[in-house]
Amino acid sequence: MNRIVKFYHEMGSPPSFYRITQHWLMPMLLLALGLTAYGLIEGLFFAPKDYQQGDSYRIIFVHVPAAWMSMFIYAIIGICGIITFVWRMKVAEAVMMASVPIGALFTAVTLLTGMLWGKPMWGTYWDWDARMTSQLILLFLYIGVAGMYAAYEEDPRKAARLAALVAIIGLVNLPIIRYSVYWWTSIHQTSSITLTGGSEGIHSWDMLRPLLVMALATKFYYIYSMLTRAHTYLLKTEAKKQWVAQAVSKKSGAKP
Amino acid sequence: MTTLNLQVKHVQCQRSGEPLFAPISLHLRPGELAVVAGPNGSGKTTLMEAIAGLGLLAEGSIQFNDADVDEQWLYHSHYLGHKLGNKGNLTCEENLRFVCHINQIQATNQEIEQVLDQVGLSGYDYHFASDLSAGQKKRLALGRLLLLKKTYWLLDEPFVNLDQAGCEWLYQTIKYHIDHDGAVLLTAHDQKKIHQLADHHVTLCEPEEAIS
Amino acid sequence: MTTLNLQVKHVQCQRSGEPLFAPISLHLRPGELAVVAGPNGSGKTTLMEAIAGLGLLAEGSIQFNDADVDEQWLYHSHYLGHKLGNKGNLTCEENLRFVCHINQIQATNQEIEQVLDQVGLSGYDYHFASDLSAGQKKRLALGRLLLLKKTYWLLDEPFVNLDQAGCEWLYQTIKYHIDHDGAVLLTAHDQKKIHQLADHHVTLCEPEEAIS
Amino acid sequence: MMELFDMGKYDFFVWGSIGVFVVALVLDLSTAKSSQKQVIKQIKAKIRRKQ
Amino acid sequence: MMPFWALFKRDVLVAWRRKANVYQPLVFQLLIVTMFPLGLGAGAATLTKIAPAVVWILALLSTLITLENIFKDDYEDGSLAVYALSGMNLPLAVISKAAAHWCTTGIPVILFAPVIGMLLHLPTHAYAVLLLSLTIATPIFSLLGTVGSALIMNIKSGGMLLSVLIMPLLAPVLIFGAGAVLETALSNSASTHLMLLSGSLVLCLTLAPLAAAAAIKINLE
Amino acid sequence: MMPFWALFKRDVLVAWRRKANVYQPLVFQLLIVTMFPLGLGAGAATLTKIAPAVVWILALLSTLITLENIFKDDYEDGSLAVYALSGMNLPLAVISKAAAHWCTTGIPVILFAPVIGMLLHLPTHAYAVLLLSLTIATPIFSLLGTVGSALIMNIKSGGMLLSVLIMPLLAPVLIFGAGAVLETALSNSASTHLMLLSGSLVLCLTLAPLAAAAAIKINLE
Ligand code: HEM
Ligand SMILES: Nc1ncnc2c1ncn2[C@@H]1O[C@H](COP(=O)(O)OP(=O)(O)OP(=O)(O)O)[C@@H](O)[C@H]1O
Ligand SMILES: Nc1ncnc2c1ncn2[C@@H]1O[C@H](COP(=O)(O)OP(=O)(O)OP(=O)(O)O)[C@@H](O)[C@H]1O
Ligand SMILES: [Mg+2]
Ligand SMILES: [Mg+2]
Repeated sequence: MNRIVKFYHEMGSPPSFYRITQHWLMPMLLLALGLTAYGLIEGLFFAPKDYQQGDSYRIIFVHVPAAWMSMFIYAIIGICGIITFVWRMKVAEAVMMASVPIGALFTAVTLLTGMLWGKPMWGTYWDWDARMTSQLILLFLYIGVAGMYAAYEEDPRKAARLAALVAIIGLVNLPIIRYSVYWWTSIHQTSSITLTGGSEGIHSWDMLRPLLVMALATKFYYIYSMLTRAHTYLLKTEAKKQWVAQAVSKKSGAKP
Repeated sequence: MTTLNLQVKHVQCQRSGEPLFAPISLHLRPGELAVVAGPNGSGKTTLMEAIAGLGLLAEGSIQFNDADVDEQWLYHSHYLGHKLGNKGNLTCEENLRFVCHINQIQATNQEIEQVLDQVGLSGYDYHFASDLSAGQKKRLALGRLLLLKKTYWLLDEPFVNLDQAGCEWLYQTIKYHIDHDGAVLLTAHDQKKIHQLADHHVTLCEPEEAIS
Repeated sequence: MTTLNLQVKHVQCQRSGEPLFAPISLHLRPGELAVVAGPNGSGKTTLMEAIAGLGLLAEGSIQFNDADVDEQWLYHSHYLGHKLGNKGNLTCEENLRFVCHINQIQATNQEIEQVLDQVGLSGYDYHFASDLSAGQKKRLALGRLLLLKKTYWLLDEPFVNLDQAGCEWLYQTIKYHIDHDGAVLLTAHDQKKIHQLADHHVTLCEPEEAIS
Repeated sequence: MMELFDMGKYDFFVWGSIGVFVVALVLDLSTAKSSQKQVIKQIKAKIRRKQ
Repeated sequence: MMPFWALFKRDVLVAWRRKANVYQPLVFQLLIVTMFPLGLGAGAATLTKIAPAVVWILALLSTLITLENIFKDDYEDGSLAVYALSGMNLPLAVISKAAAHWCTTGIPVILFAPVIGMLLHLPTHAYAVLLLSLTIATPIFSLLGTVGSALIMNIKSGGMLLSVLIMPLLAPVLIFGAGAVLETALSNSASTHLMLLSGSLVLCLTLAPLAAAAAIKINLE
Repeated sequence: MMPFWALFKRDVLVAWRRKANVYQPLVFQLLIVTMFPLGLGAGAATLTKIAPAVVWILALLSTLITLENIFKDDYEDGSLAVYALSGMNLPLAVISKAAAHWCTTGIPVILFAPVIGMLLHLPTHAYAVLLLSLTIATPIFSLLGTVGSALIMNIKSGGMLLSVLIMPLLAPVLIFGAGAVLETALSNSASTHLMLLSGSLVLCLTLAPLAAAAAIKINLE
């Protein structure tokens, strides 16, 4: 129990956060790359064909992990936003701002791959379906948080707190959007094809396995990329502190 | 009334991550005048704003009546900065009246007229604040001080744009305020008289790291 | 070069239909300094803007080289008013460079750096103009005068917001400009030294109708 | 070999999606790395200036 | 007079002084609404179908444009500091600003909606619900507007950022509001939509002032 | 460097510094475009019909919002006086401002139009004409924008007034432009519309700078 408390406190202070997580980077990246390679190869070449959709269903192996990540990351941003706002914790601030670009990227990937999937399935790249619409709005939430921060970039403390506020507002609003959008199209459903068609296609473990592997891979990648950015963020905003100087000089020692 | 005192302890402000001046301390009590001096860009405005509650401190603390600054401090102080805070498309009279209401102070028409008289804007009651000259805008903002009767006045370059008579008037007003248990913290370039009147001189100089 | 002279003849300006001051006349030649004085709201800014070409006259005429003011006048004069004319999200250096280009003046990097040095902004080359202090903004605007080397300078309260060293520097600069065949028309409250230097004193007083 | 990559008649869409995914990750990786490098460079310059 | 009313009165007065503020959102709506048939080059049939949505979207757009200045003007001339540093309760100040904004833009928009509806051949029986839904929704716009405006007040040209920030918040409102009108136009019951809309209003009334006050505090620090 | 290029370069730089200025009109379009289906209650059939009009109106609206500041910013910080009193040719300055505005808003809007078109299910064969018509029309927006912005530069909150002033001028542009896209979508020839659009451009190129310069002169006097 004590060890957990101690770990928690250490993760709260920028220098020890930096020191501890530094060692996680490489394993995360390797895991991410390895699992991605495995998942994609298996998914693209060895998983059986879907009896309805043929090979086009293979898009699922990038689409769904990205979709899951897009929501997962926003939840993290919202939680970190609350911590930043209430307790003014530097590390939470760093994690929040570091997660924004990756989250936005995964959201964009979901949208784009979904569009690429929509063309063969429904004959159109885009339809105003509940999931797509709410995903698009999620992208706006990401852009809002990032834009808020960027607008005040000269004053990082203010920027982070305002961005946190925006993230919290988004967190409150996200379920409302999801719900209302589903509700909106379920009343006026005009498109006869729904997204669930694909998920019913997944019966066999051979299809599911690569999907789960890809989901894991994206999680690891997220941790890697988020930590890298969080480190950058901490170095930048704490530039005057002693530990930054040490950390930076150590970095140069590693790469002469 | 307990004595209202303001304690500024080892305060430093920063801009774009760099501290602007060496830490300063100041203990201001009613009846005293403090003048902040320093060349252009030394951080006077930044400091004044921080004290007024419009900015954060990089180091040190500001205490009012031995507690961290809070509503009490807002209740007893008024800040007048480079941005004057007049609403352009309200008339002078409406501007002053609004300030009274928002501070929950009762002011009769006569009192407001009297204040306008004092700041040299008699006859401008129904003139829009945006249509005043630079000096007149300043005078209107100074009128707020007279109406609100707060103890602490925080004035950032209050003499700027005023004509000679105006400067003299402001000098006398500040003097009167101090003599009647008010306290004033101001910045001013090139106003010898007010510097002579001051009880405290705060001079902002380069932070030490830069010197060593 | 023919002598460039500015003749202001029986000029009156008005605001909301009322003349602001009794007609004034002034004959300004290179090598001379004229100071416009008057209390707050007497119409100094209005007059300066009219002379600069930013306003209309109610009465009288302004002639440059015995012709009505036109491009010639714009070519030889520079006006610096209450609005300084810096672009907030350009850096100091970019602001000055833009002014050069727009006036078709060649200026090397070195010259611009030199000007920034002179106005006390060395090291602020890549600072955004919006992030300067009040006095520094004024200094940046004054930098334009040094770069453009126009004959006529029209300055509306140029000493405002400058610190003591800045005022002294500006005084010397104006003196130097006059001594080198420049002409300056300025307004200033409470700057005795510059008033003593002046060749012409223009004092704005109430228009006569109001007196009689 | 070719039919492995063929994906029925859906090659454009499948490979397009994979491409989008990979490009996105590479983009993310490179921007994260480059911004870190830049910040470290700046801090080093500052430290050198102080010395 | 209490600070709340003082602020409210001042804001209404300021808006009234520049009458433009009050009538120009309406002109703006009128202009876009005339552009629609021009751009569509179509007859009444299409118009009627899209009328509920277009009336609603126009009301939203024309308010959206006015939101930026709720706090920005006050910040820029320094009068925000005058009342924020007067020690008055900030969430209360926010409600006062929102109320003033609603009186000067929301009410005109509501009153003008039937005109727009008529130009777009909105079925007659839908007017009552149109007015009702707008009456519930325009205060929401104003309240969310204070949040957005407080967030962006010291950004030059923050209008666009504001739209991005509050659009996700407005999406449910639009769905419920336009949905209500649409259902009525199709002769269905709109009560669920209206209930949800009222729920949103209650939520906004409680949360928006707090959020906006927090944003103001951060911005003034 | 000539004053013309100096002014152009400065404006582009200023816009670039606040990148928001460049990308946010696009986000704004995206926002409004999502509002339509949200309000309409979906269904691709209706969207396709209104797509040509909506794409065009959006391009126009998102430019409209940026027009106000073409001269206003410069007027407010006094830098307009700096270049207007430098003796440079005013109509030329206007063209330079319009060119900079077009580069920073017109071009992004053109490039983004296909995305919007796709979201609204614009028929594929209409894209070419959509791009062509926008390429001709966006400079017209910028040019007319300079006129409007010069007229309202010293009015606080003149944005709406500006819309009112230049909307009548833009109406023909809209009719020709959206008409061209509509005709193409209906598989008719759009050449007459495009011709008329080009004619408008030529007219604007010759007259707008003169009008804007006159307005500036009056406002500065
Ligand atoms: C731009 C268009 C699209 C977007 C924005 C989108 C978005 C999403 C999102 C957000 C999820 C995660 C849902 C959740 O876990 O709750 C998801 C899952 C999924 N999507 Fe898409 N999608 C799009 C197009 C498509 C298309 C065209 C198909 C196939 C016909 C498809 C098939 C799936 C499947 C099978 C899942 C996993 C099902 C599940 O976990 O419930 N998507 N999509
Ligand atoms: N918004 C800002 N962002 C970054 N730096 C700023 C900002 N405002 C001011 N500065 C810098 O902070 C320093 C202090 O500015 P401040 O306005 O406090 O000076 P000041 O002492 O009031 O000067 P003055 O006598 O000219 O009014 C200056 O060097 C200025 O360049
Ligand atoms: N936009 C305006 N509309 C109407 N009246 C105005 C306007 N601007 C100024 N005035 C009035 O014109 C008179 C002269 O103003 P002006 O700005 O020229 O004075 P000034 O001499 O420059 O004063 P100061 O010393 O305060 O700068 C003042 O009484 C003022 O109230
Ligand atoms: Mg200052
Ligand atoms: Mg003046």
